[in-house]
Amino acid sequence: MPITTTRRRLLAGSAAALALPAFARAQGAVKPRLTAISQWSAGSDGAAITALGKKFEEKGGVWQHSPVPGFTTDMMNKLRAQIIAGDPPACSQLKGPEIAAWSKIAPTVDLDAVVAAAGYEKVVAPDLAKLHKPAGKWIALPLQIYSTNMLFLSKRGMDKAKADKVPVTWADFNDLAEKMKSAGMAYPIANGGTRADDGQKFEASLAGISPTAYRAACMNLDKKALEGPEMKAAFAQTRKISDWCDPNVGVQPYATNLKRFVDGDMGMLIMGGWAQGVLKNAGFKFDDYVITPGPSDNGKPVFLLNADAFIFWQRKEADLQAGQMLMAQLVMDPAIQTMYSQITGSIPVRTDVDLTGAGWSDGQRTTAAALKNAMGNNQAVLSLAHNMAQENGLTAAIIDVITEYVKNKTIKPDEAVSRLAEAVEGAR
Amino acid sequence: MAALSIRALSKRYANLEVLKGIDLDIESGEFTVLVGPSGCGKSTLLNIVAGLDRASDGTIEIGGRIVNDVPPKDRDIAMVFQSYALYPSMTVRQNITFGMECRGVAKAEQEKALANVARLLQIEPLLGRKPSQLSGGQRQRVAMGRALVRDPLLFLFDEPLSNLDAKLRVEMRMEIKRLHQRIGATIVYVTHDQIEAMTMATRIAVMHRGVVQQFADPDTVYRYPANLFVARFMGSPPMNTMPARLEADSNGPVVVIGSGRPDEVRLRLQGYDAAASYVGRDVVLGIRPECIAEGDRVFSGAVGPPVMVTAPVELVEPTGAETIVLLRLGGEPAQARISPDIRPTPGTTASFALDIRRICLFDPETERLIA
Amino acid sequence: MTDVASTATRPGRSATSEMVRRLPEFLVIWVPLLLSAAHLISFSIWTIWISFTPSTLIPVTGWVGLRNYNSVLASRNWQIAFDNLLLFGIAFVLLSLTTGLLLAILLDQRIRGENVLRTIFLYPLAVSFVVTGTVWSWLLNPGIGIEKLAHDLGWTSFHFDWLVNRDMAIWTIVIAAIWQSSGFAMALFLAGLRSVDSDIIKAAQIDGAGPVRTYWRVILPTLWPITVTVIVVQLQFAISAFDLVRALTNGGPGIATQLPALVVYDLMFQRSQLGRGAAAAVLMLLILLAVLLPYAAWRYVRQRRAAHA
Amino acid sequence: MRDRSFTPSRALIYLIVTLFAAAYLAPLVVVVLNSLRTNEEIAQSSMIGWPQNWAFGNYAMAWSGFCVAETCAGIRPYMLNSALITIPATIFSTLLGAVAGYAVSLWRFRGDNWIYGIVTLGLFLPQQMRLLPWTIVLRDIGLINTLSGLVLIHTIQGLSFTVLFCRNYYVAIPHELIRAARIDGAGFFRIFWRIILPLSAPILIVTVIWQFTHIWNEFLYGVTFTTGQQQPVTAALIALSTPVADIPKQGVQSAAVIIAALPTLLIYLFGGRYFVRGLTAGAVK
Repeated sequence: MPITTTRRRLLAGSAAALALPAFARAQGAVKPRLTAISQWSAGSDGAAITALGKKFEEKGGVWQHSPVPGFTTDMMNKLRAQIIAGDPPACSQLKGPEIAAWSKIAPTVDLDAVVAAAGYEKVVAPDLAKLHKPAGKWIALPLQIYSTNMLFLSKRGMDKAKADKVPVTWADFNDLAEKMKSAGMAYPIANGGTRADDGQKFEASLAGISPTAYRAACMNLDKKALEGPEMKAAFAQTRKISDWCDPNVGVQPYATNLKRFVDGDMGMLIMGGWAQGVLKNAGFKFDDYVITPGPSDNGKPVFLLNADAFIFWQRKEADLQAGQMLMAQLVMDPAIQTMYSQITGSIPVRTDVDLTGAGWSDGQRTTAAALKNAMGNNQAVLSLAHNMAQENGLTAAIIDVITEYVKNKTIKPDEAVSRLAEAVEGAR
Repeated sequence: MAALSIRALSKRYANLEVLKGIDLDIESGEFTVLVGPSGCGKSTLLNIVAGLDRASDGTIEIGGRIVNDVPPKDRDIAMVFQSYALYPSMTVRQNITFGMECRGVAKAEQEKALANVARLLQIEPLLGRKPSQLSGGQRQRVAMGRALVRDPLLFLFDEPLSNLDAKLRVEMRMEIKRLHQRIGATIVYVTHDQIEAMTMATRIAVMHRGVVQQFADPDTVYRYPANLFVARFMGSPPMNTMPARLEADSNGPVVVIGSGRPDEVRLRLQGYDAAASYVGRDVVLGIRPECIAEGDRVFSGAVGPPVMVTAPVELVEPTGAETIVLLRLGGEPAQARISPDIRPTPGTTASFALDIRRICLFDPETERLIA
Repeated sequence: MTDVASTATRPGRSATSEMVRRLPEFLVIWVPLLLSAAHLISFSIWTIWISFTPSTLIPVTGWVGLRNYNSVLASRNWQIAFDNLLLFGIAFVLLSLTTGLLLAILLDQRIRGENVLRTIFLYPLAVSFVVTGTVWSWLLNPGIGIEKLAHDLGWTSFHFDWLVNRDMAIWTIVIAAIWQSSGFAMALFLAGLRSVDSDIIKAAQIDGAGPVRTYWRVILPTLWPITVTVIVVQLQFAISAFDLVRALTNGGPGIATQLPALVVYDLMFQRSQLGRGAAAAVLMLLILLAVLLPYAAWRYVRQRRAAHA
Repeated sequence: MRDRSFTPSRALIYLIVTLFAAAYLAPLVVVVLNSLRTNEEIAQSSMIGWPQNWAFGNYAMAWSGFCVAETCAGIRPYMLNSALITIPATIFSTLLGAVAGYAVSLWRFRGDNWIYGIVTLGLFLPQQMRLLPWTIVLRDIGLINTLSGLVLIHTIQGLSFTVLFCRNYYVAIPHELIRAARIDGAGFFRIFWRIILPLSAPILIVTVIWQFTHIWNEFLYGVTFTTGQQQPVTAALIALSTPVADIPKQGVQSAAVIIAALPTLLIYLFGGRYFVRGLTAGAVK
């Protein structure tokens, strides 16, 4: 059966390739149409993609979005089914190294021309850009950026603990947490207990301790780095964080704790910028909390990069091709990125967007500044917990170890380090 | 012309042979009863005749036509089942007309046939009811009605009375027999009840282990059972059978029960010429209970004084209409059927009259009737 | 019973037209049955084949021998899943069996409102596993569920945190699964109890047996065939439990409540390791066979015995 | 043992039964109560509580208000999709299963035991394992992203259950009934239609209930093999229940759960009595 898949794919691919020169003409001749698959169905994600669709329609396009509610896996099942059926969507949500992996199973659109026309390459972080042009050509476009290790501080929580200094290093962080605890907060940290959340606790710890070690261990899977002393320290820090979390949260997401966080029953939250969108939707105000880059022991911000992106699949229909070009232009458009990020709480991919306007929050400005700063210091790294650093199989194997460690306090950091190395070996 | 001819019919399931070369010829208008203990193959035979089961070998002719490959509906037969097999979801009327509906008989004709049958069986008031609202006897009638309405060449009955209580069974037995006399249909009737066989049949086929043991009219089957199996199966109580020895003196053959014992019984036989070759050998003696009676009984048509024996009485069973006595003849147990008002005392001896004209002798090896 | 098919296939002039006439019934019988059987066989063979290939995102050809099996068997996820399956399978089957039986016996006491009660015990069957998992995750979560309620009502020493306790979390799945499916066992047992010959109950009473002894010695032994059916149905539920676990604990806390079906799905679709996922699926099939073959043998022996009797 | 007089032991029986009933009802009660509480109220206290302000708006929101991406039509359109998948698939799998079960039980034919055994094994084949093969099959017959494709899947997979239960039910029907009908001249279909089907109500109720609830509640195939506006109601429920970027909306979610479960709950409410009866007839053989 795979053999026929391949043949069909090749046929479809060559047909699309032949059609390429007709692009410009086609765009003018037909009404652009876009079929898209994403898992963004609810909350600010749903609202943002809906707004994007509206813009697409304003430009005269036909917007055909299929949200796949549920887990990312369900979205990928859908995508896989469409690809196997020889009917991939014109464009679909996909991120990180998965872009490279998936681009091997079906032909993608070469976006180099349109990216060059928009001058996009110059305004995108190089590490990020690399993920979207796995074979040297742009086939996918990042849309928005989050840092997964932003530190949210509850204003009321800070008041309760009589603290006014924003923690910079892990030592500061640990002191503040203890202070909050002695001020009567049973659980000073408002993180949840999902797999990704546990992964974030660890990656924030390691990257904060040493971005170099993080890069070597989590991004390059360097065997020595994986067994290095920073790993052990990171696990120890992770244990501290999880000890300050409410054990009753189980596998619930952090959002369950947001009200306690705002009320000052919990003081801190290590989370991506998307929590701003959630807080906003829940009716909380921006001045209920402060956002700052996550703890970094060298004092300079570390940015754990998480970017959502669209990958473009080759289609031979002229209207879909026109739609893809329109979509690509929209995704790279600063105005669109502004609109999108203002809904979701992310920051734009483009580093040249001005965030001083009224639509932006302090948190977003802080995040954008942190990104710039981190890029300058080579401290912008790719998030492991959110599938930016490794392919899903490896990520899942690593997160298995981390989440088990977080939930099982009898596992010693030493043991966790060796288990992690084993898991990486086993999954490779 | 034979209504039904069965030739060399056999049926095997995997490694089990249930019918072994059956040959039967049934004349038009006959009421044939296939009787035998359960597992003898009689129901299988009936199903093969009906076309509900296939023969492994042999042929079946109905009305002169070989029907081996003819589906049941085209064999011109009707069948009444043990459980009646009334369609539970249909009314009596629909049950009876279903076959005509399947054959596409016109509505008016269906009504006419239904009316006839309903009148014949007196089930007019039941036509609108469902089978579950009928009593056992009523269901039985409806099942017969369903068969009758087809007016077939051959009726097949598969133990149709065995689900009825004793009283109803006797009534229905008579009714079926009356029906047969009235419409003169050809009937093949399967039962394990030898009384039904005796009372209804014009000919009985006694079956055992997939073989027809005897095929004859009821009197012949009763008086001259072809072998020990038939002798013991037919009749209630069955024929007394006991080991004996055939001897001869100058006056002819003498059969001795309990030879050599002080109470041995010696019976002189008359007209048993066929038994001559068995003189000096062991035989099995068969005598019907009604041929052993109280001492002063005179058997009808008997000439001369009756043969008398004195025998110990072990058990007495009065049934009202007669008294069954368990006694010992030359040490062998035997049942006697005596007048109801005579009650010998168990543990004593009494004298009995024997009707030695109706004694049967069987070969102990082949179990076949000698004379 | 009659061998109809062979009647029709006997050679001869009329046999052909007979075949044509009976074509519709052959189509209606065979097409669905063959489609169903063919999809099961071909899907199984396909999965077995994939388990020997290096497939990742999509199926590809190639041969890697037992590599996928070795890696699945060596993974902690599978080991934990297998241990959990043993515990969950045994605990769930036994408890749902006893719960179902207890409910059936109680309902069998000619109590008032039996219809209402029976519906109450049956309705969880109507609810999807996803909903069951979500709702029980609310109730069992100590922060927002029963424990919170008890604390709010002033019973502050009340402690029920199984859902977030990695040693006990598997039992929350047992609880939710029993809630969902013990009605099925109850229904079967109840009907079984009702079909017990009332004469033998009278006989037991005349023999002087009390209610407990009557149930234990006389009635329950007649339910044995039903019990086996319930066990098999519940076991297959336990082995293929997926939606419920995914919604209730999603395999957590940590990976404490992994189950084979979860591992299969995770490998195949989440981790894009189709070959390993297929290997795990084949291992799951083997576990199923280990349960089903003895059952099939038992049925076979029983039928043979019944045929001879 | 089965008397109706009121004794201490009977009081105990009532007590135990009541406790069990309460435990079984508790989740439903909690969901119903939550469907009448506002999201904020739930977030502030716990999942279990009496509504302070009756939030009937949750139902309007769930039925036709909340958004799945661009589509803000509540679960209403998805209910229709589920019905369009569930009803035909239930009818087809039940009817075909009844015919096949009737054929297997009452008209023995060569290989029947084998094929019956294989088909019933399908009950045990894990769902996840069949996802990719079905993708390939649907692609090859051109039914991917159509409701017909899902109807086909559920019909074929459903046969495992319907054939098993119908067959077990039909083996108890006296063979003489079939023989009588054959002598009457009825063929395969006429016997099925006129004699077997009218007797099948108990088992058909079981298979209809079973198939309906299973197909209605199915999620994995539903989201994988449909697109956008065709998705079944389970997809809309999931959209509400796993918010990646939203606070939990347990009030609306509870209302949606109630609405989505209503068809299956009603089926059990009205068919439950027959379900028990037919289940026994079909299962214990």
